[in-house]
Amino acid sequence: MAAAGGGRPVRPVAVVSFAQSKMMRREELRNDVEVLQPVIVDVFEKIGLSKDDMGFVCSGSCDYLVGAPFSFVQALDAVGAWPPMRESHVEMDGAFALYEAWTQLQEDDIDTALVFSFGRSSISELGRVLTLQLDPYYMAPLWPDPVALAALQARALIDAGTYGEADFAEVAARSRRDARNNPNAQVTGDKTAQELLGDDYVVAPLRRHALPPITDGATAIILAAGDRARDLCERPAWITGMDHRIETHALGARDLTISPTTRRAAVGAGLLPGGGEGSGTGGVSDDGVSVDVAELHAPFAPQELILRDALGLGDAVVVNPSGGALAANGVMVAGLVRIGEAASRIMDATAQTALAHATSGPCLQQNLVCALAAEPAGGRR
Amino acid sequence: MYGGVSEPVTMLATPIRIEYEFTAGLAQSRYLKGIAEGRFLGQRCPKCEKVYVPPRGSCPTDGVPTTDEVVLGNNGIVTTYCVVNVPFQGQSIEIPYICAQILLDGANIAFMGLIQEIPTAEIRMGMRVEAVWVDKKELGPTMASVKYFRPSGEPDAAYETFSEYL
Amino acid sequence: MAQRTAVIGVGQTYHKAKREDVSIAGLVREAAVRALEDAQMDWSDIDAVVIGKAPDMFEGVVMPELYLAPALGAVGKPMIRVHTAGSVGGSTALVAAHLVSSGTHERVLTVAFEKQSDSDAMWALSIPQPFSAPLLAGAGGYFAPIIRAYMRRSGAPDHIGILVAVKDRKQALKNPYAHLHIEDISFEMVRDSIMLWDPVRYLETCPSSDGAAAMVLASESVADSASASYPPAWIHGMAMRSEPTMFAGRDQVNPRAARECAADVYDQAGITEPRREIDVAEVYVPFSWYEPMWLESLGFAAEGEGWKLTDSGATALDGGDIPWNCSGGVLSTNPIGASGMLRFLEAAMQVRGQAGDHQVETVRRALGQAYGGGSQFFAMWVLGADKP
Amino acid sequence: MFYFPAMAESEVLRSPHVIEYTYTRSTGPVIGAFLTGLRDGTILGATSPSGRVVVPPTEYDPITSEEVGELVEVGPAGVVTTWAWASVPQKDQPLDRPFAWALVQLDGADTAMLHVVDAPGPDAMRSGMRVTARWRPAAERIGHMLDIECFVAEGSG
Repeated sequence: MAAAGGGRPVRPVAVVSFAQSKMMRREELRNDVEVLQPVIVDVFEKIGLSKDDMGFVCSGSCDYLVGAPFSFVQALDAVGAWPPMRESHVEMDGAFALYEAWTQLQEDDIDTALVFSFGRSSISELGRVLTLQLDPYYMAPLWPDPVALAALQARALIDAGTYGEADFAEVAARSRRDARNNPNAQVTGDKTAQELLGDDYVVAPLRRHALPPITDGATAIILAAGDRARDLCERPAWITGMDHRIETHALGARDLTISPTTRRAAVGAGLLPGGGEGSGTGGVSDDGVSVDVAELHAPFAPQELILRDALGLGDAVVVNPSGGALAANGVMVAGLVRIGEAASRIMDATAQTALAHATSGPCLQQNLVCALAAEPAGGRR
Repeated sequence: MYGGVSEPVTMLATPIRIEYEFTAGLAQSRYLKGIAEGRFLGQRCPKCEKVYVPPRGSCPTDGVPTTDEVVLGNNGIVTTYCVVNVPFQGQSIEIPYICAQILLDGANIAFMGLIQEIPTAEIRMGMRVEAVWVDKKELGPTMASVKYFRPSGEPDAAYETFSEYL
Repeated sequence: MAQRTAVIGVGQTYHKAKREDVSIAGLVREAAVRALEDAQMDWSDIDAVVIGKAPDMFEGVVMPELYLAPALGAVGKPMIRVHTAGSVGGSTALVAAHLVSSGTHERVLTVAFEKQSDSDAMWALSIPQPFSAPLLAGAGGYFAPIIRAYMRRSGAPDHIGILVAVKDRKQALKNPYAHLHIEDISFEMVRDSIMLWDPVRYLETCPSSDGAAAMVLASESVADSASASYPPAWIHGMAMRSEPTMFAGRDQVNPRAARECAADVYDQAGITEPRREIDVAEVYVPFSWYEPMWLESLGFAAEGEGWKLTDSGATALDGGDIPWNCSGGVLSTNPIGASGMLRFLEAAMQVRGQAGDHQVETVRRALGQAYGGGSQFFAMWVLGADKP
Repeated sequence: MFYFPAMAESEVLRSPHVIEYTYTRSTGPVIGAFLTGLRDGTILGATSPSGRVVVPPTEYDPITSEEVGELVEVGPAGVVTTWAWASVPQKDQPLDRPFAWALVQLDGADTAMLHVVDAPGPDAMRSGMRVTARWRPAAERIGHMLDIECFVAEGSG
C-alpha cells in the first residue's frame, strides 16, 4: 500500500500546533535553550498536551552556528527528555526534521511527534559559518560569502533576460508590506519597490533589500496522525505530500536560473503531475501548482522568482503572507517556520490548500516541498 | 620548481577561524554572579523540587523553567572520580591529578571538579571536600574563581547517602 | 504497519589513524562503492541517501552532506544528514531504515564517516566554551568515574577491563578492515600500559580513526529479487532512545534509556532471553569496561553480573556462547561518526555470513547497538536471517 | 526577562569566543593532481564517463557521480558565465580591493569554476567576457586555488 518512491502518505498526518519566538536581530539576554524553552511550552499549551504525550521528538540545529559541538544535547533540556524518549536530530533546517518525523508517523506505532529547531545567527560571523558549507578544497579556501554566491545567481537570472533588479525590489517591498501583519516578523515596512531601488549594493547586483536579515529565533510544530489530529485540532493542516531533493554542489555544473529539484519535490509531494525526471526547466510552465497560499523559503529576493517559476505559481496564489525569509531568516529555523506559517493559514481557515518550501545550501542547492490541505488526501481512517 | 625536484601535492592546509560573541544566558549569568561573590547558587525545579547546579534555566527532566534560587554549601561529597594521567590540548594542570564528581551540600546533582592537596592514592568515593576560592579581590564571574576542592577533614559520607547520584 | 526492510549491501573502508591517501569524498565513496557492489547496484538504483557523522568541527565542513551529495550519487534525490553524537552511525542507519519501512522508498543508501585526522579529535570533541569550567579531564575523564562507580556497585575485579581489551584486539586480527592490528596483544601488555584516567588504561581505550561505513537498505520486494552477493539481513526490530545528559538521580552506569531501548527492540523481535536467542552482538564499547556494563543493560546478564560473563569467556569469538564484537569493535576501530554504523553493519555481515575470519557459525539473529553523548543516546537493531 | 524579572540586560554576561583550527586535508589522487598542477603552472580537468571535462576536478562526475578518468589540461583562459561585484572585500577573501566573484568556464572545460576577477570596476565586467589566469610567482605557489592569484580580462596583461 505504500507510495513507494514518492512523498505521498498512506497514513494521514497533520500539523496540529505551531509556535515560534518573536524573531529578532539579536536575543540580548537569552541563550539557545532559553529562547527555545518558551516556544516548546507554547506549542504544547496550544493543544493541551505535554512532552509525555509525544511518540517521537526530532530537532534541527547546527553546531557551528552555536559555536559548540553537540549543541543539540542541551537543547533537549528545554523539552525534558524524561522518561527516555524516542528522539533524533538532523544537522539541517527543522523542516527536514519534520520530514523525518512525518516518515516515522507513516508507521502505526506512534501517533504524535514534536519537531523543533533553533538558531541564533547573531552570535557568529554568519557569512563565514555558511562559507564552511562549501567544498573544503576548492571553494571554502576562497571565503566566498553567501551574499556573493546569491549575487552570482542573481546575475545569471538578469543575464537570462527573465528578471531585473526592479523585480527583486518588488519581491522585497511586498514581503515587508505583508510582514506588517506578522507579529513575529523582524523586518517590516511600506517602502515601494522604486524607493527600495535607492539602496546600496552589498554585492552587485544584490542591493540591501534583496538580502535576508540576521535573525535569532526558535520554532516548534506538533504533528499528529489520523483521529488523534482531529481530536486535537478543529482544522488540522493535513500533509498531503512531502518530498525533498538535492542538486550538485558544483555551482559551475548547475543552471543557477532554475530550480529543477524544487519542481521535482513538488511532483513528489503530489502537487504536480509526474512527467519525467527531466521536467521542470523553469520559466513559464503549463503545469502550475494550484494552492491558495505558498510559503517559500527564499533567503534572497531573486530566489523567490526562481521558485515561483519552478512551481509554476500563478497570480492567484498568495505568496509569503508572513513576509517570508526576507522578513525573518533564522538559520536552521526559517524552513520549519514556512511549514508552520502555511499550516496556520489552513488552521485559521484563510486557506484550503497550501504549499511550504524549505531550502538549504548555496543558491537553493537543496529543496523541500510540503503540501498541506484542510482535508487529508483520500487517506484512510 | 624547487631545485628541479617537485613532490606531488598531497595535503592542503586550510586555516579556519570563526569569531563568536557568546551570551551566557540568564541562568548561567546568575550562577556566575554568585561565583563572583564566592558562593554557589543553584536553582530548584518547581515540579520535581530537585536543585540543579550549575543551573541551566530549565529542568532537564520536566522541561520547565527552574525558578527558585538556592544558596548551596561550600562543601560536598566526592561521589566518584578518576585520576587523570594523560596530557591533552588545553590542559592547565600538571598530571597526575584527581578529577571528581562533587555533590555539593543542598544540591541534587554532582558536577566535575578538580581535587588538590591530597595524594592521588588517598582519594576515595564518599570523601568530604570543600571549595577553595581565589583571593577575594580576584573573584570574578568565571569558574576560574574556584581554584579547586580539597579534603574538608569531615568524616566520609556513607555510600548509601550518595549512591543514587552515580 | 511497517514494511519489511532488509540490508542487502554493506561496505566499509580500511580504517587507519590517518587515511592520507583520500579526500573526504574519496573516503565516503570507498565505503559506498563497496556497499553498492555488494548489493550489485549502481548509483542510479538508489532512491535516497542518509548520511551521518559527529560534530562538523572534526573536518571543519558545515553540513558536509551539501558538498558530498554528488560524491554519493544523491543528485536529484532526497538526502538527509543525521547527528546524534556518538550513536549517530546507528541512528543514521535507523533513519534510513525508516525511509524503507514507512513505505517512502525502496532502496536507500546510508553512509557514516569521520575523517578525524583532518583535525584533532580531542580538540573537536571538547572545544573550550566561555563561562564553562576549564577543561579538566579530556574525553576519557568523563567516563572513567562512571566506570569506577560500576566497579564499586558490582564488585567487579580490576582485571575484567583488561580481558575485554585483549579479546577485542585479538578479534580485530581477524578483521582486515580494523584499524588496530596488535599482533602480540596480551594481558600483560594491556595491564602494563599507562594508566590514563585511573581506572582506565591506555590499551583499554579506543583509538582515533579515519573511516566510513555504508549500507544499502531495501524493501521486501527489492530484497526478494536482489542479485546481491549474500542473502538479505532482515530487520526484526529497531529503536532509538534519548535521555538528558545529567539530572538529579540519573543512573549513569545503567541508563534507563539503554534498558528501554533494548526492551523495545526485543519486544519487536519477540526476544525474551537475549543471551539464548541472539547469536552474536556488535556493541559500542569505546572503553573496555563498557562490555560488562552493556551486558547488563542489554539484558545478557543480571544487574551486577555482567563482568562474570566476560570473565568466563562467554563473549569471546573463540569458544564463547554469545560472542561480542567479533570485528574488534570500537576498541580496535573508531571513526566516531561511523563507529555506530560499523556495529550495525557488522551485525548484518554476521547474519549474511560474509564476516570471513571473524564469522560466527550459523547466525540466525544478531544485535547492533550504538550509544553516544554522556551515555544518553541509544540506537539498536536486531537483524535476522529469516523474514520477520 | 523570562525567568528573572530582576535581571537587567547589562547583567547578562558576554564573552568573545573563537573556534580556530588549521585543518590538514589529505587531497587524494584527483584533487592532489589538480593542486600539483596549479603549483606547476597548469590547470587540469577530469574527463568523466559522461564525456564532461570537470574543472576543478573531483573524483566523481558532479552530476552522475561516476568515477572520473584521465586528467587533461584546460585553460588557462576561459569565459565568465556569471559574476558579482564585491565592492567591500570581506576577511580572508582573495583580493583586498574591490573585485568580481565569477564562475569561469575554462577553454576545454564543461563546468565553470569559482574564482575572482581583478577588474577596475563593475563596468569592466560582463558575462561572456574572456579572462585568463594571473599566476602567482612560481616560487610562491604551494598547491592551492590561490596559486591562481585571480583572473584578468584577456589581453589586459
